[in-house]
Parts: sequence; structure tokens; C-alpha cells
Amino acid sequence: MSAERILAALPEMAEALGETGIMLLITVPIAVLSAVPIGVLLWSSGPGGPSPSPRLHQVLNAVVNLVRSFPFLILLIAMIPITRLIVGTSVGTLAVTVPLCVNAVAYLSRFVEQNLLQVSPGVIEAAQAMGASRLRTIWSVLLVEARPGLAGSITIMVVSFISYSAIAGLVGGGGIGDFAIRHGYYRYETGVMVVAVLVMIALVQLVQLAGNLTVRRLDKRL
Amino acid sequence: MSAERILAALPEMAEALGETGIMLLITVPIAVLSAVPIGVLLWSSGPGGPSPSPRLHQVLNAVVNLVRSFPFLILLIAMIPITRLIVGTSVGTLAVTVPLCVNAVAYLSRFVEQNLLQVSPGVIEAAQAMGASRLRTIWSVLLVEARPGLAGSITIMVVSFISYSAIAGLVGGGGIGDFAIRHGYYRYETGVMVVAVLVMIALVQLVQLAGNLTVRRLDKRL
Amino acid sequence: GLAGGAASDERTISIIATDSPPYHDPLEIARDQLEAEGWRLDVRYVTDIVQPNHAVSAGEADFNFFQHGAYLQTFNRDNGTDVVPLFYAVGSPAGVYSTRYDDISQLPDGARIALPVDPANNGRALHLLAGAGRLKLREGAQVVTTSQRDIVDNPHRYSFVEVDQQTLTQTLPDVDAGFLFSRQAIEIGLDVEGAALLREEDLDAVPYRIVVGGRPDEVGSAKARALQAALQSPRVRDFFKQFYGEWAPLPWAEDPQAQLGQWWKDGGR
Amino acid sequence: MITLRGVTKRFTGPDGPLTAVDDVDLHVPRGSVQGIIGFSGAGKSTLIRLINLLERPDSGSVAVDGTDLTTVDDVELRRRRAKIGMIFQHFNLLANLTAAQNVELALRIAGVGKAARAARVAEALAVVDLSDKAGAYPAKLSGGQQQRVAIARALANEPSVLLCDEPTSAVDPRTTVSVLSYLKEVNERLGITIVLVTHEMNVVRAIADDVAVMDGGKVVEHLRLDGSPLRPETEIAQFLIDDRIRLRSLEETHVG
Amino acid sequence: MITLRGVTKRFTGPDGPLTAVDDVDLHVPRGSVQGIIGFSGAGKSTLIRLINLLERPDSGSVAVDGTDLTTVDDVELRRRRAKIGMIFQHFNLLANLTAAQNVELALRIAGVGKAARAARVAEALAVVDLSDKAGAYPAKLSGGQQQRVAIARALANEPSVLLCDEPTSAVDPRTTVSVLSYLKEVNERLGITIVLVTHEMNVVRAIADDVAVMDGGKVVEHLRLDGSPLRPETEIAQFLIDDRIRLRSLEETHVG
Ligand SMILES: Nc1ncnc2c1ncn2[C@@H]1O[C@H](COP(=O)(O)OP(=O)(O)OP(=O)(O)O)[C@@H](O)[C@H]1O
Ligand SMILES: Nc1ncnc2c1ncn2[C@@H]1O[C@H](COP(=O)(O)OP(=O)(O)OP(=O)(O)O)[C@@H](O)[C@H]1O
Ligand SMILES: [Mg+2]
Ligand SMILES: [Mg+2]
Repeated sequence: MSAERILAALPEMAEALGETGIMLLITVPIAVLSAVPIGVLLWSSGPGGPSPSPRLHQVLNAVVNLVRSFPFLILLIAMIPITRLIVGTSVGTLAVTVPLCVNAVAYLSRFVEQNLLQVSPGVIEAAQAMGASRLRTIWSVLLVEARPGLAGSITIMVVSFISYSAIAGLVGGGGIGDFAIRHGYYRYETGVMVVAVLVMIALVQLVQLAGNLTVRRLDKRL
Repeated sequence: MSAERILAALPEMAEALGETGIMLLITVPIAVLSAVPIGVLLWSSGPGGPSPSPRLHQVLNAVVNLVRSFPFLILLIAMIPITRLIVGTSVGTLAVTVPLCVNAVAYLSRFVEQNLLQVSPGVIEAAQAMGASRLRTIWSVLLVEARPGLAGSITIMVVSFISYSAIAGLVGGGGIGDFAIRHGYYRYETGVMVVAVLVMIALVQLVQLAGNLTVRRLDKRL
Repeated sequence: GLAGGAASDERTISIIATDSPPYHDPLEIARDQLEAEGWRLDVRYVTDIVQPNHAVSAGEADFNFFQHGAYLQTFNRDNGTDVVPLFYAVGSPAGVYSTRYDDISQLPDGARIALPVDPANNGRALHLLAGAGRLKLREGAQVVTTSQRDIVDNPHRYSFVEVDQQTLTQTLPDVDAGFLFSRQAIEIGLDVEGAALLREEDLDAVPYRIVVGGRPDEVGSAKARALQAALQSPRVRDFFKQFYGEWAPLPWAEDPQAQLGQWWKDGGR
Repeated sequence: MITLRGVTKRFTGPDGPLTAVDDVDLHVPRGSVQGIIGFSGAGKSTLIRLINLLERPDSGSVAVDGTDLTTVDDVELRRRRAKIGMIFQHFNLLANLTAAQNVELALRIAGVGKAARAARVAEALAVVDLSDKAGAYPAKLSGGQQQRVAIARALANEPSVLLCDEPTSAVDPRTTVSVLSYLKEVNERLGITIVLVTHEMNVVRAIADDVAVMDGGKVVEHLRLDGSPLRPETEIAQFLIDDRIRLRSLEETHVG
Repeated sequence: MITLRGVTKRFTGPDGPLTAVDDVDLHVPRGSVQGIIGFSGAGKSTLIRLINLLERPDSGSVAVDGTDLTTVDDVELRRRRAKIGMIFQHFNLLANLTAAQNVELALRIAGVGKAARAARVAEALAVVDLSDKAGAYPAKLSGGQQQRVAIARALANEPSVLLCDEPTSAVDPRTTVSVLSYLKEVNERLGITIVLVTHEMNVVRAIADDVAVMDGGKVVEHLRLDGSPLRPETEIAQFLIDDRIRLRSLEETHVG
């Protein structure tokens, strides 16, 4: 009976996987593209950064902390009007990507800041001595040296987001995590849940493997 | 009326804050103490690490990924028998710290691994040349050099966990995040929720500030 | 609270409850009365709907207060638990509402309909639609286990989106129609009866009454009697009247065990 | 042409403030080679870093080619810096770029077009005899090879001023000759002004026109290297100029 | 006493495999000072790193004090290494420890008791004339000061073998004299065996008993420094021995 149920649930599971895919495909690029500049600003405006600006740093810091303070569920609810404005609806996979992005950006900005702090001050000085503009220093020096660390952080984030989709179910966002909970937990179809969790584990292993390989390929220090 | 409700909710909010405190006080030290050795093993057994061991690395990697694959709710449920064994109950603040710890350990282990990857290979070689044992190298060299990065990562984790307690509410774990959700989401007491969120924001700002200061104090490169 | 150990001492009544108004406020009112009588009420609020039954079953709490009878019956069957519906608290009627249409006949083909994601009420919404002839469900499908998979014919090509109970009100403007509990319709200013596209005919349908659950050995116990008296007090009645309006269904005198048993024997639909 | 006037730079040391560069006046005419020598910690690196404003002076003015750099805005400072090459004591190579990419970076920053870059990278690497290591990452290079990449990076840009902080500390005599010959050549051919910190007197002798001797943050003596015999006045200069190592003099020289 | 036999080490270079050390035999008697010179990239650092097995040889044996290190287990290797001091070309100081803490680390690793450590740290820092910078972090030290901390760290342990990779590359002549005098002193007094890579011939002359000349991974010549005049046979040795810098010889020497 359980096997039968699992078979019956397979198409729906495939759909859920697709939803997770959509969420990641939308969230991750947006998060990376927004978090890198924010993280760079956080770092460069901070004390010890190349252009310290206590005011800007405090504001950015506060905004990032603000977003990170919200439990995701509250963020999701609080953002419904904005979500509706952006994607036209407050339910479904697309709708959930909006708070997911906001959360991801805040999360990743901190990672970016942290990675930049690890870059050797010497190479930044070298760029300055060559007369590099701020943007050029960031793009051609800082991000190049921080690349392996950033790849590692992005991997950590993507993995988190695979299981995060569990909360997306609250507004019909779907995804494999939501699927596992709805079937396995609420409908007691343990077999289906186990399969769903196995799929998630496989997905996470894959992402982590790809991430680790990327880090190793990017890191030229050894 | 709202002001009145907020006032009435204050003692309960204080209690919730206390619960968050308990959760953090239990979870963070355990997470740090367990994640550091696991992260060190992950790093040292990995390719490029000082004692590469593909088998051990794969096993550790898989276990960490396994835990990180589970949506927190499923982890919480799946662990109930273990939780009951350890703290004697499956509901309440203490009960929720068990899965919270497990999740935190997996999460932080990755951070530790990532931070160790950033330590300059030269100082590790220097320790080896001095005849340092593996443990000594890790303790007196690796962790010393990774200290600022680790402090940053722990800060990121603590901040995450403040709002994480929202999920703890599923099984009556309490905490300020849960308080906010119960009042704001389930009881529509928006005023109370706003106050709770403000408290969380203040808490997060405080933690982040302390974290940033610690990082800056520990980092001697500039 | 910082929960330790199992079902507490003689004069402490421990209960696990949901933290929504129809559960929270009566409990707080009951607390006063119980304390006056020398009881201590230890409430643990949870948001999950699975663990409370397990916790009571395992003796970690004396009672729970979060579910309707239909959910409890099915839960017991599916999980091998034996939680007994001790007494009723209040009826919890529901309906299908819309901010876009006034009548079910206006609902166009292909309409998007919001369902609660929790199994206790997910099937309930589908049965409402089936009852009105808008779609066909598998023969013999029980309310609590019914899901979209049980739809055998969907002539109007409705699509469904499943959201959390609590977000049903906020997401209603984004769908063509959605399931709401009566109290939710009240909260967003809808006319409970007038605005409904579909409404559960029997305002006070037996299986959807909220029950207080406990282990079989609590039937008739001193704690159960004290709790029942406190949750069915005049002050609680006043609260429900104020909360729902005069039609508040309060079938306090009836015996949930017998009624739900009968309903279950009849096929649990 | 470089003119420092009353330049002072203070740091916070382990026990209290520390004047690393103390009221230094220095004039380096266009096209000349200025050597700087001094004991370890005398303030040589700090002084050279003050010239392109990597360290901002606490007081005093720093003029390069007639403009006081302490007064110009960021954009102008960057434009100026692009024409001031620098070889760092610690190389400061990017670990994630190959030797060639490290050199190319300097050209990209200077706005050299893609087409021209490859040729100039190859040329610069050839000067330091590293053509065969163009594709190697710094971690896989020997110490001397890393230093040579740093030299190539500074040369590639055809700067008008070149600041060299111990540019040959890690390289063997042959490479030293090769690097110095090249420096001398560009100095004479293109009129590049060179400031060179070193502790190797033979390096100074080979190409410097004038040597400033630093001690405790101050320039305590100037020696002209115009072929006439050197007559150092300060004890420090006398010691530094004499590069024979006489271990027997341990008692007198060991200060610790 | 150090004996290398047929030691070979290969790396993967940017274009194919690269033999950094090629079938080298080397015998350094106990208590003697072995110099190693050679062009940049000749394999000097690799060779010295092979002696304490920081690089494992692809073939050949490495014996220190009679034991072939390639055959001992980890614990024994560590015990051995504790008696082999090393000064790295790139210093490799811990950025988050002060100068004193960096030196103390070596003592802690060697198992020196807390009471004894403070005195020995102070002593080692005094030898390199850095007592006033004991509390400074490496980032706040000049290049030469950093190198001196690295020297103090290697000396503090009173090793029986000392491997020095360009130990005076960043320091001025006075410090060089001071360091070399100390090395000579411990060498003579305690019979410490020293291997010294350098590109400064005056350093070699001052303390080495024998100089190995490396080229392309091979030891191509040995020069004894027993006071008799040097008669280098290979061209390389001739070039290296002559530390006058003659820029006119550019045409012949510039290989790039
Ligand atoms: N980890 C490595 N991977 C690949 N190639 C390396 C590595 N380490 C060194 N090499 C190469 O091996 C050769 C010898 O390097 P080594 O560091 O021993 O030279 P060296 O004689 O110490 O030179 P220098 O005087 O410049 O320090 C060089 O060509 C170098 O590029
Ligand atoms: N960032 C800093 N913070 C504090 N003190 C510093 C800093 N940089 C340098 N110093 C100190 O200033 C003094 C001068 O340093 P500088 O690097 O200019 O010396 P130097 O002449 O280049 O020495 P070396 O020949 O050893 O490289 C030294 O005592 C050093 O410790
Ligand atoms: Mg210097
Ligand atoms: Mg070397």
C-alpha cells in the first residue's frame, strides 16, 4: 500500500521539485546580484574598510539586521502588500519568492561582508597604488580574491534554501520541503515523506558537491 | 485598546525573551563546542587539508548535509524519540533545544570548515615544521588565525537563531519569535507583534554589534 | 512554559492548546475560575496540529484543545492513538467566500480557489464544493483524508491553491474564492451568512465542533470535570456570543463521544 | 620630480605613539635615482608609502610632478597613482591570478586596451625572465619568482615614477643585475624617476644618484654617488656603506 | 648531521611536470654550516623544505642525525622536527599573535614549561634587537622586524639543526651581522648544524663552511670556504660568487 501511495505521489513530487527549482532559480541569482553590492558597501563603509563612513555603515547594518530579525513567517505576512505589488498575487510559488529573496539578500550580504574581511589588506593596497578606482578595486581585486569564500557561502545559502521551501507552503508556494511536510507529516504518509526527504538529501549532496568543487577550482592558494 | 493589550502582554513577552535566552544559552555553547571539532575534521580530512582522508571526509560531509537537508519541522518530528530520551519530553522549551542544537551544529560546522579554508597555508606549515601535533596545530595555530572569522560566523548563527525560535513554537518551545507569531499571526494582535518584532530587532542589533566588535578586536591584520 | 516531565501533580491541569482567539481567550477566562477553585492551569500553546495528540496520548499533558471531532477521529485511526473527545467547546462553521463574486453560480470556469493546507479542513472545503455539485469526489472519501487527489471530476476546471489557515484571510483578494471559517469572515468584515458563496448547511455540524481531548482515563475525572465547568461557564458563553454573534453554536450539553462515535460509524463524512 | 616637505607620520605602537617618519624633507629631481638606506624599522617603507599617499602624512606636503598630492581629490589622486609604479616589500600579488594575469591587472587598471595588453604582459615578464611561468599561480612560484612578478607588474605600466621597496631582496645576483639594468635603462631612456629602498649597498652603488640615510624616522645624511669617494659622516652611514660582514665586530654592533 | 641521497621532488608546473629538486646528494656534517646558493627558481627552498619533510621526496632518502625521516612514523617525525628549527622565506608569522606570542608558540609546541618561556622569549627577541616590539602584532611591524621575529622564533627553541631560507633577505647589514654572529656563536658553542639558503654572497662567506651551488634542481658544484681562494668551475658559481654588480654586463647576463 505504501509503495502504491508513493507511486501515486510521484507526479506531484516532481511538480514540487519543479517549484523548488523555480524558487532557487529566481532567488539565488537575485540574492547574489543584490547581496554582493550590499556586502561590499557594508565592508567598505565599515571601520577598517577602505572608505569608512559610520553613517552609511550604521544604516546598512541596521537594515540588514532588521530583515534578519523577522521570523520568516512574519516577514512573509508583513510583505504581502509588497508582494502583491510586485508579482500581482500573494499566493503561489512566485509570491513566495519575494520574501524569500529579501531574506536571502540580507543573509548573503553578511556572508559577503565576512568574506571580504578575509581578503589580505596587502592586495587592496596594491590596487590602490596602481590607481584603481573603487569599483575596479572591488571588481578586479576584492571579488577575485574572495571568490572561493563567496562560492562556499553561496553553497551554504542554497542548501539552506532547499529546506526553507518548507515554510513556503504557508502561502501555497509549494516546493519539495512543503511536499514532504504536507504528505509525511500532515497526512501521515511516512513512505512518501521518506522518499521526499531522500530526494532533498540527494539534492543537497549534489549542491554541496558542486559547491565544494567550485571552491577548490577557484582557490589557487595551494 | 491596543496599548492596553500590549501592556497586558508584557509579562508574557518577558517570559518569551527568557525562553529565547535559555534556548540560546543552551544551543550556542553546544553548537560551538561540537561544530568546531566537526568543522576541523571536515577541513583536515578534505582534499587539500593536512591529513586528507576521502572516506572520513565523505562520511562527515554526508552527515552534515543530511541534517541540513531536513526542513526543521521534519527534523524536529524525526528526533522526537531521541528528544524524549534526552530531556524527558517532546514539548516545551527544553525539548526544542535538542533539534535546534543538532541543526545548529550542522550549520556551524560548515562555517567552521569555510573559515579554516581561509587560513594561510604558510602558518600551518610553520607549525608542522616546529613539530606541532595535529591537535596543537589546530588549537594554537588554526583556531587562533581563524578566530575573527569564527566570531563573525557565530554572530551570523546567533542572529539566525533568535528568529529561528519562531519554529520552536510548533511544539510549544516558546521564545520571542514564537511569541510574535502567536500574537501577530494567530491572534491578530498586530500591536503586540510589532512590539515583539521591535524587541527582536533590538536584540539582533545588540548581538550583531557585540559580534562586530569582537571580530574587530580579534582581527590583528590591520 | 519551560515544560518538564509528564502530567503534573494532583491540582495542576496541564493542557496543550492552539493560540487563536477561540482557544486562547476561553482558556484565560477558565484559568481565573479554576484558580479560584484551587486548581492551577498549565497551558502550553503550540502551533502544530500533530504533536498535541501524541503528547496527550504519551501522558505529557492531561488535555488538548485545538481540534474538531472529525480530525480527532481520523487521527486516532491513522496513528493508533486513543484520545477521547471529552466535551465540546464551540462549533466552528465554515464556508466558501469571495471578494470578487456574490454567488457561486458566478464563479467562472477555471477559477482559482484557496483551500486550507491542513488536512483537518482541506477535505472539508472540497466536500463543500462537492456538496454544491461543483465537482465530484471519489465515492466514500472521508472528510479528513480527502485531498485534491480524491477529485474524480472537475467540470469547471477549478484550480486550487493550498495555504495556511491563518493566511486564508490575507490571500482571499488574490483568488477567485476561498475557504474561510466564520470567525475569519467576521474578522475581515464580511457578512458571515450573506457573503458566503457556500456555507456548511448545518451551522453546527457535529464533526466540526471543537472538542477538548484527553486520555480515556480522564473521562469523568475530577480534572476533566473542573476544566469542563470552567470552559463552559457563563463568562465563556459571553465571550463566544461577543466573538461570533448571537448564533454562536455552543452545544455544551451534548456528548461528543456518543455523537462522534455515531458519525464515525456512519462512514465519517 | 618628487618633493617632500616636513613630512611626519605617526603610528600607535605597542607602547604608545611612534613617529615612523619624522619631519622629513626630500627632493628627488626628475629622472634621478634616489636610494634610501637605513636600519630595519628606520621608516623607509613608511616614507616610500607616503610618496603615493598609501599612508597619509600627519603633517607636511608631498608633491609629485609639481602637484601636492595631499590636496587633490580622489579622482585626481587615482590618475596620478596610475603613473606611479610601486614594488612592495611583501609583493602583494593576487593569489587567485596567474603571473600573467597579475601583470595584466595593472594594465587593465591603467586602461590599456585588450589588444595591447598581451604583448606588454609578455614583454614585462620577459624582462624579469619569467616567460615560462606566465601561467603559474603565485603559490606555485619560488620567492624570487614572486618578487619578479611584482617587479614586472610595476614595470608593465611604464610609470613616470617608480617606488621600489627592497625590489631585489628575494632574488639572486643575476636577476638583481638584470632588474637593475632594466631600471637604469628606463631611467636613462625615458627619464623615469626612481626611489629605491634597499639594504644592499651594492644595489645602491649600482644605480643611485643620491642616497638618503634614515634613522629613527629622520633623514640623517645624504650621500652623493657621483663617482667621488664616499665620505659618510654619521656612524650609521659609515656602517651601512661598508657591506663586508665582519662577525668579529659582534660586540660593538650587537645592540640587543 | 644531514644526509640526502638521490632526493628528487617533482611539481606540476603551468605547462607540465617540473623537477624542482633533481637527484640531489648532500652531506652536512654535524656542527657545520652549509650554504646553498643558486638562481631564483633553482630549487633551494624546495631542497631545504625536503630536509624536515615539509615536502615529501618523490624518491631518495633524507637522514637527519642518522635516522631516515622518510621511514619514521608521525609521532617520531614530530619529535624530530621539534629539534629542527626553520626560518621561512616568507616568515609565516601568525597574524593574530604578537611578536612575543609568536616566539612563545614555538616554545609551547616544544613543551617548554610556562615559567621558563617568558625568559627565553625575552632572550630570543633581544638577540634580534626587538625587545621593544614584543607586544606588536606582525601587521604593525616593518618587513625586517617581521623577519627578525621569525628568526627569534626559530632560535628560541635551541634546535640542533637550523634550516634558514634567506634569513637576512629583509634586514639591514647591522641586523645581518648580528644574526649571523649569533648563528656562528651557537654553531660553534652548541655544535648546531646549519643549512642556509641565501643569495647574498657576503652572508655565505661570513659563516658557511661549504657552499652547494644549485641549478635546475641539481647541485652542480661544491665550494669549500676554508680560507683558500675560491676557484669556482661552473659558470653559475663564478657569477654568483662575484657580488659586484656590473650593469654594463647586461647583454651577457640578461637571459630573459
Ligand atoms: N608548490 C609548487 N607547485 C609547483 N611548482 C613549484 C611549487 N613550489 C615551487 N615550484 C617550482 O619549483 C621550482 C623551484 O622552486 P624553489 O622555491 O625551490 O626555488 P628557489 O631556489 O627557492 O628560488 P628563490 O631563490 O626564488 O626562492 C621553481 O621553478 C618553482 O616555480
Ligand atoms: N601600521 C603600523 N602601525 C604601527 N607601527 C607601524 C606600522 N607600520 C610600521 N610601523 C612601525 O614604524 C616603524 C617604521 O616602519 P617601516 O616599515 O617604515 O620600517 P622600514 O625602515 O621599512 O624597516 P625594514 O627595513 O625592516 O622594512 C617601525 O618601528 C614599525 O614597527
Ligand atoms: Mg620596510
Ligand atoms: Mg626560495
